[in-house]
Amino acid sequence: MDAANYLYLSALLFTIGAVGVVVRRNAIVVFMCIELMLNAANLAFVTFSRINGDLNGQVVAFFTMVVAACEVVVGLAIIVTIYRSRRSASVDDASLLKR
Amino acid sequence: MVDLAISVGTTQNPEAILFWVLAPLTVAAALGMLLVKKAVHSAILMASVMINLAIFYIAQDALFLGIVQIVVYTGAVMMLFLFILMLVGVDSSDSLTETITGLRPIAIVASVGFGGLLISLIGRATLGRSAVGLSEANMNGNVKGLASLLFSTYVWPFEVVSALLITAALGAMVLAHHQRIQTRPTQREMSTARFRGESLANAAGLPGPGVYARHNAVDVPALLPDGTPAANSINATLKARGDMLTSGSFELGKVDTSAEEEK
Amino acid sequence: MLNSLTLLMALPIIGSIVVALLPKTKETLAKQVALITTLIVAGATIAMAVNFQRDNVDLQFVEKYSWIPTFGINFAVGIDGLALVLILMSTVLAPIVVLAGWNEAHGGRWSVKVFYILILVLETMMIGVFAATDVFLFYVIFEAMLIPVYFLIGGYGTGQRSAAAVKFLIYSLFGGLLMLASIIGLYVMSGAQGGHTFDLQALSQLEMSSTTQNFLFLGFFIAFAIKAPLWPLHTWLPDAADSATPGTSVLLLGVLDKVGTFGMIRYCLTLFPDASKTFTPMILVLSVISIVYGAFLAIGQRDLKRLIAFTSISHFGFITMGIFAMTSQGQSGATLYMFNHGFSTAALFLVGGWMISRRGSSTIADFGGLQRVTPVMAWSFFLAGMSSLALPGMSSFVSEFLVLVGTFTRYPVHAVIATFGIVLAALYILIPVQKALHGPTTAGNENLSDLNLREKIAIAPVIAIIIALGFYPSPLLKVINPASAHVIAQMGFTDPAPTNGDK
Amino acid sequence: MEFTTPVLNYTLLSPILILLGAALISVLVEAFVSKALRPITQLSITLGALVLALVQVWRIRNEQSLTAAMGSVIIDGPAVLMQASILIISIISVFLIADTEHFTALAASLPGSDEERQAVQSGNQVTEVYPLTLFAVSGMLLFPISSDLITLFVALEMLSLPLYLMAGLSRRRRLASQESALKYFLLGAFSSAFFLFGAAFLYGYSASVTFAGIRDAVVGSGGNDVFLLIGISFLSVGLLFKVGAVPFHAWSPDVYQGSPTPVTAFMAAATKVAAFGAMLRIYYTSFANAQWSWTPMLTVIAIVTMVFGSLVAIAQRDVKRMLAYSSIAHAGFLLTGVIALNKAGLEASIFYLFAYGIATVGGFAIVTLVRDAAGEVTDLNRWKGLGKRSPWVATAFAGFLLSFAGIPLTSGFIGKFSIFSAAYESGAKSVVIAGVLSSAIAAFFYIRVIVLMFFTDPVEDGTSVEIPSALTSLSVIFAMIVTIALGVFPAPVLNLISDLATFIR
Amino acid sequence: MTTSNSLVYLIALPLLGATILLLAGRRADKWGHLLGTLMSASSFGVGLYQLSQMLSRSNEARPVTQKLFEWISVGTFNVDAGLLLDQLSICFVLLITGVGTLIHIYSISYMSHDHDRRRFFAYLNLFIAAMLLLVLGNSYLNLYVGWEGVGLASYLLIGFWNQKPAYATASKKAFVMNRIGDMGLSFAIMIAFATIGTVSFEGIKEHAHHTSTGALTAIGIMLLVAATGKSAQFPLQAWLGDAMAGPTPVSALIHAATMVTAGVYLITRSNFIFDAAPTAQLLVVIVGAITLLFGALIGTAKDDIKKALAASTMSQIGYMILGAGLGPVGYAFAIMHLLTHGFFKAGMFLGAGSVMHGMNDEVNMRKYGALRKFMPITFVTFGLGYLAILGVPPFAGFYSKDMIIETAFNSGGTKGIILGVVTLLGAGITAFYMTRVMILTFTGKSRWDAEAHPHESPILMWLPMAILAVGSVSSGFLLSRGDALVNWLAPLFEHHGEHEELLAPIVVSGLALAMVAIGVAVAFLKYSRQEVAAVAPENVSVFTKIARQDLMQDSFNEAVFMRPGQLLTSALVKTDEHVIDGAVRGVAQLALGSGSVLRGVQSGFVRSYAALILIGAALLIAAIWVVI
Repeated sequence: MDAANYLYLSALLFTIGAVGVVVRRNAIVVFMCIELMLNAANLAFVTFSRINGDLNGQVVAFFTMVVAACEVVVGLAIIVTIYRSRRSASVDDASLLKR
Repeated sequence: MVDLAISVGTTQNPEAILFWVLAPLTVAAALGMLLVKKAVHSAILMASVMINLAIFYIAQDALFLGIVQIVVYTGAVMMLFLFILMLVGVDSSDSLTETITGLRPIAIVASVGFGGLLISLIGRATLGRSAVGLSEANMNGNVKGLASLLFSTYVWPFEVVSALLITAALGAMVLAHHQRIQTRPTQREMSTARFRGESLANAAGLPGPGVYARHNAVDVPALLPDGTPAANSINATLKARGDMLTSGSFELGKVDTSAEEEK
Repeated sequence: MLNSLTLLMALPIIGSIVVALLPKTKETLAKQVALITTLIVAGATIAMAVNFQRDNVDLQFVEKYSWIPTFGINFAVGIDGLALVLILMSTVLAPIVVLAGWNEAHGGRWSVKVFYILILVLETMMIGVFAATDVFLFYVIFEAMLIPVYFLIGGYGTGQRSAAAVKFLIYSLFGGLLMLASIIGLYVMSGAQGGHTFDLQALSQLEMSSTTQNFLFLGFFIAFAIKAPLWPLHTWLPDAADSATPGTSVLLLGVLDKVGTFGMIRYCLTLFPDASKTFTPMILVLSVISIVYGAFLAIGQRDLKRLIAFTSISHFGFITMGIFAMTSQGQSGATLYMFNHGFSTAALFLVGGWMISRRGSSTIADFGGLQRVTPVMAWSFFLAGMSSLALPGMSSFVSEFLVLVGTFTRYPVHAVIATFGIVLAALYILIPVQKALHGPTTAGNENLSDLNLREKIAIAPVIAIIIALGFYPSPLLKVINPASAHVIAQMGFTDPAPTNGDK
Repeated sequence: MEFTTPVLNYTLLSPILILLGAALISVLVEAFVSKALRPITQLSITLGALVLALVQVWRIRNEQSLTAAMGSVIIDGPAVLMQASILIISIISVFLIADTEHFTALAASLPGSDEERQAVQSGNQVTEVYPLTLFAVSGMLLFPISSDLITLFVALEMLSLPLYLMAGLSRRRRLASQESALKYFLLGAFSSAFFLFGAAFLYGYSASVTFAGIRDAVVGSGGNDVFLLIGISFLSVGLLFKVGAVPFHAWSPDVYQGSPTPVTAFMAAATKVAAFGAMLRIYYTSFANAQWSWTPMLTVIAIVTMVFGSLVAIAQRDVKRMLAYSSIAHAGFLLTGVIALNKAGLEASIFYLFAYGIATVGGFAIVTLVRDAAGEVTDLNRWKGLGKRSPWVATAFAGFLLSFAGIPLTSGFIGKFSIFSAAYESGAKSVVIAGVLSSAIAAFFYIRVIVLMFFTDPVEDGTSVEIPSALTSLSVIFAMIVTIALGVFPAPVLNLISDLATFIR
Repeated sequence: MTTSNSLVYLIALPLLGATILLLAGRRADKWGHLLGTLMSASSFGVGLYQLSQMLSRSNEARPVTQKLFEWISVGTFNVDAGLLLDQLSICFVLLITGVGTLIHIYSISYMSHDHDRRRFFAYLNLFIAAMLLLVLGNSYLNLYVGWEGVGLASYLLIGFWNQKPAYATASKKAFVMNRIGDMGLSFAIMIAFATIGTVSFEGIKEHAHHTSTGALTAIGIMLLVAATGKSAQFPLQAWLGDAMAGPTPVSALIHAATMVTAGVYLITRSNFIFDAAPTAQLLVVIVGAITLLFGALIGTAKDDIKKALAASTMSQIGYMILGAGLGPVGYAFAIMHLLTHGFFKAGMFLGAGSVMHGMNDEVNMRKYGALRKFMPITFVTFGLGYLAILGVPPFAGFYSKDMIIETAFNSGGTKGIILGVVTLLGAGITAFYMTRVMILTFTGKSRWDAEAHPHESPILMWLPMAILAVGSVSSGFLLSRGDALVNWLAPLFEHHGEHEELLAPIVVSGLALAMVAIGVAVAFLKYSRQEVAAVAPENVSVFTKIARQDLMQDSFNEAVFMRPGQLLTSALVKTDEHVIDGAVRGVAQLALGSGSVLRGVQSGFVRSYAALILIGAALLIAAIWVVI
């Protein structure tokens, strides 16, 4: 079993997450896709941690989770605010500012 | 890729099996997130991806992270997502048709290119050193190892993260907290206001909604004796949200049975 | 008297501060202060010119203060004959412009005060740009000068003034930025060859590959060619001249554009002698095109101000040709030409401006028979025109002929083609003269008033200088010659000896 | 693995600690101080903390330390300079933030609702912006001194999160403001994910999360550089996003436009300093030896950024958006400083950042002053004739624009000159040429605004210039003085920078 | 060589006059004409004084120089403002100041009714000064100043009545065509400097013998170009006819006696160049020959008395040029003809002016007739001039013109025969058209308009005419007596071997007289025997039509130079506007346009922004993929 497989998986999940950000319209789903990307990064960290035989990677992953949690709070607060004023959670509706 | 190959004792084969079983599931769940219509389903799929990842973490000797992933990430963060989804409307579903011209092909090309190139690149990587494995690092136990890093080397970011947490809390409060601008009117004041108002029409209180009269929900207005709907019988909040059904269809004499059937 | 360039530069600034402190309503006082300041500066410059050692080719009145030591930048000034002549021209023109355009500032966007502040600030920069011996300082002033001119055109001009001002500014900025790239190149190279510096002398000692030299040269040259303006980078000039007030036009064409030709000598030739040689054929062709093209375009103009602008393009062609002919006659002629062109253009623009402001139109066809109505004005214009077509006896003849002779000895074909310009010059001057001054007095021109005393006082010195230098250019040539000879020698050229045919 | 007792050098960390402490006090103030007293209290605390932090930074200016926080941060000359720049910019930004006119009275209220109206009438204020600002500033201070990926990431989030929030707090056009917050947040999180992914690969490549470790790996690497390159690229995506480089720039025009103008000023100026500070450090120390790999990439990005920013700015009709594109163009110019990879480049970048930051705050401060009955007027067409109505304001704005355009005798010129010469020195001539050409394009739109203000007749549509509050005028005047002073006598500042600007590793 | 300090007064006096008159403005109206005349006369006085001084010295010591100041000095290009008065220049000085003074006097009366008489005298003085500078300058560059100076004066005087658009145009035309010639002079100077290294007469003369023929030929040809411009020679002759727009005294002074002869002066002065450049010399001869016939032919068809005289001038200068082109022998004869022509042609012009004066400024000879009775003095003076120009012995023209015809025949070979025939033919045609002028003007029946009241002119006008008439009668004899002029000028020119005589002088004279007789006879038959129409008849031969149009010279210039020039100008104006400025504006538009297009990237959708980031990242990855 090749540890690189985890890296492939991580890259794949990251890509899927990135695509999700681009294709999904619901702000919350978009945000979840971003979380997916963060998770993919975490998987990479953990895998590298194992390859390198060094726990720093896991520490980073841990920090990532904490930071992601904070981000989620802020992000969801913003999404809710927007939803309350617009009655819509679609990111496409938020396109007043352009050009 | 030889460099990256890890032969870590007995776990080799079981881990491979685990990986090949769970990895497709994970990818499938992740892809599912993109493809399902309902946000809630996406959330569930996301949670399943996270749990799978947690298993991978544990399989990769990151026990603590695996647990945290389940407890904090899946348990807390994803729940927060679900809460918000509920708040926003649980049954809202996305149309998956693309409305921005040209975005979808671009997205597909970009992502396939991105993913494909990335994966092929990883395939071409060499490290010039062999993989180590965590057995030595985890000698004193994974948690202990992490703790000693966290509280010595990374004590500064660890401290600073607290600021982040405060920021998050503060931010949520700024955006969500309705400060009381004016003192809440007492019952007495409200009562006085009712009788000192412009007319006495509402002195006896507002009419209740037309629940059970023609319909079984609070978003239908009551009917006045002359058969016209009483607009003020609907809760102001519903009105403000625009959730009120158009009352015209409930007037007497113009009973619209189709509304009934629809429900 | 005071022999400090720094003080000379400070004087107009002080004047501008005084003007700025005046109350807005005291317009006449502002004008008077400006006039007196410019007169003092002119006097001080003349005093310096008297103290100037003519035979000394080194820089004189040198001053040097550290400015930005990190980059090796100094506030360094000093003048040679070339710079002296141009500073002299600028400072003498300034009071004339102030006096001639006494009422120019009215009808501007802003108050009269602002106009004179801008003029005075500009005068400081005009002195500084010629006096700078630090490339960086030169560049700073070169660019900063654009701002007051920009506001002078855009704020006090006529017609499409803001569009013209923008065009002028963008063009110049574009050139300036290319020059900046070259300056950076020089700076970096100086760093590699014994310490960062912007000292002109030191930079001229740099060793560089011919490719580098060519590119850096182009950066400078294009900037100067826009300024000068050389075909085909000239199209901003007619618009700017068309829109600017006459006084501004005088400063713009008479002084500012000289920075371009001055720069070609001072910077292009000094810093990049080899590249200059490489590009000489191309530049000479452009110059000849400018001469002929400018003349034809001038002939084809219906608007007086545009016409004058195009004549200047033709004249700048002569100057550039003289510079790159690489003969002492060409060099000296070109330098003298710069001086003379300042005055002849000043005369044309000032008188033309008076004509236009009286008639309320700048279309040549609107004038007619002015000679009968306003003889003094007509004569002034006529003399200015004669100066522009380089009639012998006028100062510009001397310079134009020197340029032609100097060019002929090395580049006969160019000189011959350029000489055709003198026929065209006759046309572009005589056509407006005929239309505007001669012929029957046409409707609308019967009641124009002739020049008043102030205007006569303003134009008299200009014409006097034009004629006096036509007959006796020696004082200037004696100042210019050593500087020109120095440049030619530095370039490694000697004047072609008489061929004596082939016998 | 033995546990080592952590030792923190509190003196060196004091600027950040002061700010964090003040932020905490601020939060408490929110809870315990009466509404009426809150604004002034918060303002004093914020300004006091910032000034104190600045003093502290000044006092440690000659310190150098790799171990101030167990190796998580590096204190050296550039760090001090960046921190000082950020603090100065923050102080004058706070002057703008203090003008309550720009922030919503109650963020939680629906736009256009009664609640909002009542909140406005009652003079309610979202004084939370002060602690948020303080948090953001402390994040910014931390960002350029971080010396491992973890701290870098934490700092990145720490400076971003408050900004996401603040972007949504505008008083007028609240929907747009909230939209900008959403966009900023989503894209910011998106780019952080890239950042993190890149960090993972750097970690994989070097088996270390510290900059020094990465550098060692770069110097003596055994395998090929795939992971390094992936790491650099993705990390760069995150950083380039923050500085607003093309194609990661798209958020900035929208966010600049939608955010409350003081916030725009703050984030345009201070974030740029912080982000470039971090970028310079990581490229100059960790990646320096892999120069061959990233220089072409950054070169292309820099060129595209400058040209794109300048070109698109020409077509803008809104002053804030125009400034946003101009800031994109400037990001391109600043990238040349990174590409230069020499001491001159570092010095130039620091100078440029400071000069640009100050001028930016000044510029946006002017934007806050031009208003009609409905708030700020950012439509350029309505700026016509501003020079006639309020000559001083227009002149100041013109001054800032000229500085942006890099006209001599303004700080922008010295900045441009020094940064281009540094890049030229390192052989990046193509960037210099592109920079020069796009400066020419850029000049076009700066000048267009000047034309609008001075050479176009005013339209009578109620647009007027507010009498600036004392604090706003203070920040404008300060910015103006700095802009001119750095243009005319930059020597002291340049000397200071050149004395201090050396990265230790 | 002698130096003198007084040469400058020759020029300074009239220049001072011009300056005072111009600067004083209307204040000088009362006495302006007197001052002008005085200045001219004083200059003449100085000239006489110089002559007397010169006569008192030996041949070698006669030339006088004066260095005024260093004019232009750059590198090896050193030109002093210096004057040179030698045997050649003194002839001109006296002619210019002498005839000039007479014409000043004439003008006092002729212009007395003009509002701007003062200005007229200022211009005349300016002209005298410039012309004197032309002949006194000691280098080509000094000459050039005078050369263009007379051009300016001529411009001002032709356009003196420039309120008439046609006159203004005429003056402009004269100036521009002169400038074309001046260009030739510029070229000559440049070539001289480039090849010889100096532009002074003395210097070039010194070096001429060791300078290549090619260079000298080039200089010579360019000098010829200059001469054709100033002297209205083919192909730059077209301006002279129009120049008659100026007041008649101007035509007499500038366009008959002095300025137009500057070309002859130039060629004669440059004898050292032409002597060494046979090709250039040949061209001179050819130009002279062509113009001689050209002018004569035009003269036959002109009804305007001044234009007829102008055509005659052109033709006569053709003789001079031809003479000057015939090398060392011809120079003196050219000068002699120049001097005699100065007298008789000036006299005839003044006569024409007098006629116009009496005829309400009518210039059309067909509206004259029988004026002999009304203007006897004019008739006599004019008649004497007529006889002189015909070359009837012993009038002045006989001596000078016969010499040229003789020299032409003697120049050898086929060339000699051709030239001789041409000059003879010219003499015949001259006789024809001058007779025509005499007949139409003074004899026959009157064909005046009703309001004309012909009368004799006042004394101030007829006195100069009378003096000039005396000159017309006697000058030829005086100058050729004992080869006076030839010997006087001889020191200046290289010695030449005696030519073989093709025809004896007496034969030549006989032939010439015969031709004249034929010409007179034909004219007499055509105009005296038949009624002359008051309006020019239309049914005339093609030749007449063409001749009336100056042999199509204007049409030619218009078609070949003016129209294409105008087209070129307007094309260039359009090019400038659309192509060059268009390119500039195009660049601006391009920037603006691409800005607007790129702006589209900013669609407002956060997802497309994310896509942009994704694309960016993908590109980075792709780049890595390429690199690794």
